[in-house]
Amino acid sequence: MKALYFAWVRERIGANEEELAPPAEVATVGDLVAWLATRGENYAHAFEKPQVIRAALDRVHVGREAKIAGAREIALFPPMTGG
Amino acid sequence: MKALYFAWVRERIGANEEELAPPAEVATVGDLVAWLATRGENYAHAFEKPQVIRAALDRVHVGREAKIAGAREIALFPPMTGG
Amino acid sequence: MGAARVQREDFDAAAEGRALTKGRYDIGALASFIGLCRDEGGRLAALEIEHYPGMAEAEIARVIAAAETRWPLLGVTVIHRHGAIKPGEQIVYVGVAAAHRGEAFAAAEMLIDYLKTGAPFWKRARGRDGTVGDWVEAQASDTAQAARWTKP
Amino acid sequence: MGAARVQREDFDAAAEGRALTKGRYDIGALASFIGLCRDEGGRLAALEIEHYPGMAEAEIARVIAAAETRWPLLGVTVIHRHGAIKPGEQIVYVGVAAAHRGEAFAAAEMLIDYLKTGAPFWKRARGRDGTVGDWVEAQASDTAQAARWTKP
Repeated sequence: MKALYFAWVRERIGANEEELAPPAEVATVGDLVAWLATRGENYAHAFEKPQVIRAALDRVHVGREAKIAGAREIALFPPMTGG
Repeated sequence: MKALYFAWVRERIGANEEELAPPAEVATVGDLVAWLATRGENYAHAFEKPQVIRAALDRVHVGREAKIAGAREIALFPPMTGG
Repeated sequence: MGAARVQREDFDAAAEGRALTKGRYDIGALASFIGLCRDEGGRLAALEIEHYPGMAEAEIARVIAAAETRWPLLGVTVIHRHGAIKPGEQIVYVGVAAAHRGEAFAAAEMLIDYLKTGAPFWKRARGRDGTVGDWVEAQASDTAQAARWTKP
Repeated sequence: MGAARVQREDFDAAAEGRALTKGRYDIGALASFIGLCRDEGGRLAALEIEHYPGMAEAEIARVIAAAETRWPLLGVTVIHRHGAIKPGEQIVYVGVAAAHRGEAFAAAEMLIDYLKTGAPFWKRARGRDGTVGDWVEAQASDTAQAARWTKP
């Protein structure tokens, strides 16, 4: 699945996007964030406060309990500040 | 004092404005409306429902208890429908 | 500070909005309202709007001042036309500039609610069939809307 | 029915408003909102606005559809810019046309409240002193405003 990062999540990770192949036990958005946080200092920094991270699956806002199976694109980002 | 009439009050009376010299016992806006209603069929028609008539003294909205003494201009009109 | 205008001619809402914000760097929000003449399903040929010259401007200026006291506004323009207005034409403009959107919207709504019920204007419909209709009656809903702002 | 646009270029709010009402005789109210970039007392050189291409447009279109379900609207246009925006420049436009003012104002406020909290945009300040500031933090007050509309 393709992962997209925005704003300070993107900056801390140091990448706009990447292909992810999480292990089978990573079932939900919350699982994925926890798994990503183990992948290095930059990820640990990006996801040090997982409760503030927002997510979209295939461009639709979802909660941390959402199942990621079947999604082609997941985006992780801070709370939005448009308008 | 100068009286101004607007909208259907103006039409029913058949005049935009006129000079009034009410008797001394006409003290309030309510008194003036009641007095005007006695001045002919056209006035009686204009003021047949005195409770809907709105008034301004010297271009400031007032209630029916307002004293008219000292006012140079009184306007009588239906509820406003601007905007 | 705000501008109150009563006029027969049409107005350029875009130019009014630009005038409120031009050269300013402290304005974060411009809320605008344009009231337009509807044709009432094709029955209406024109609205005729009568006003009380002098008092109309003064009353609008008074309620602008009340809005400026109530909210921290950075610019207000209100324009109300009178005379014959055809369907599709503009009747009224309210523009409010502020640092933040909350006060801009609140003041714009308060101003238009007030124009409906407290400013000395009266509307009458002229029908397409040539008839001069009755004077528009005040709507209880408009009076209730204006009452939200208590005494403006 | 409504139009959702996300673009780097500036927009012409006047032309957008005219496009919403042109040739229509059933519109009685056009409520508009323009969000502008403030200079924060001279400290700000520009806002940098990042967005999620594709999702930003889709989310705005979704909330326009929600507004159209909730109120009887006759036209909606929402434009949100991205990229670098200087003080005094326009960031966002919301225009809502309806028969009556109540629904035009309510929908315009709902749309801008939602853009602040639910559309995938992120702002960062670039200072006049050359520093790149922190990302703007979400305001609890904005989240509370958006919650007024429950799930849009």
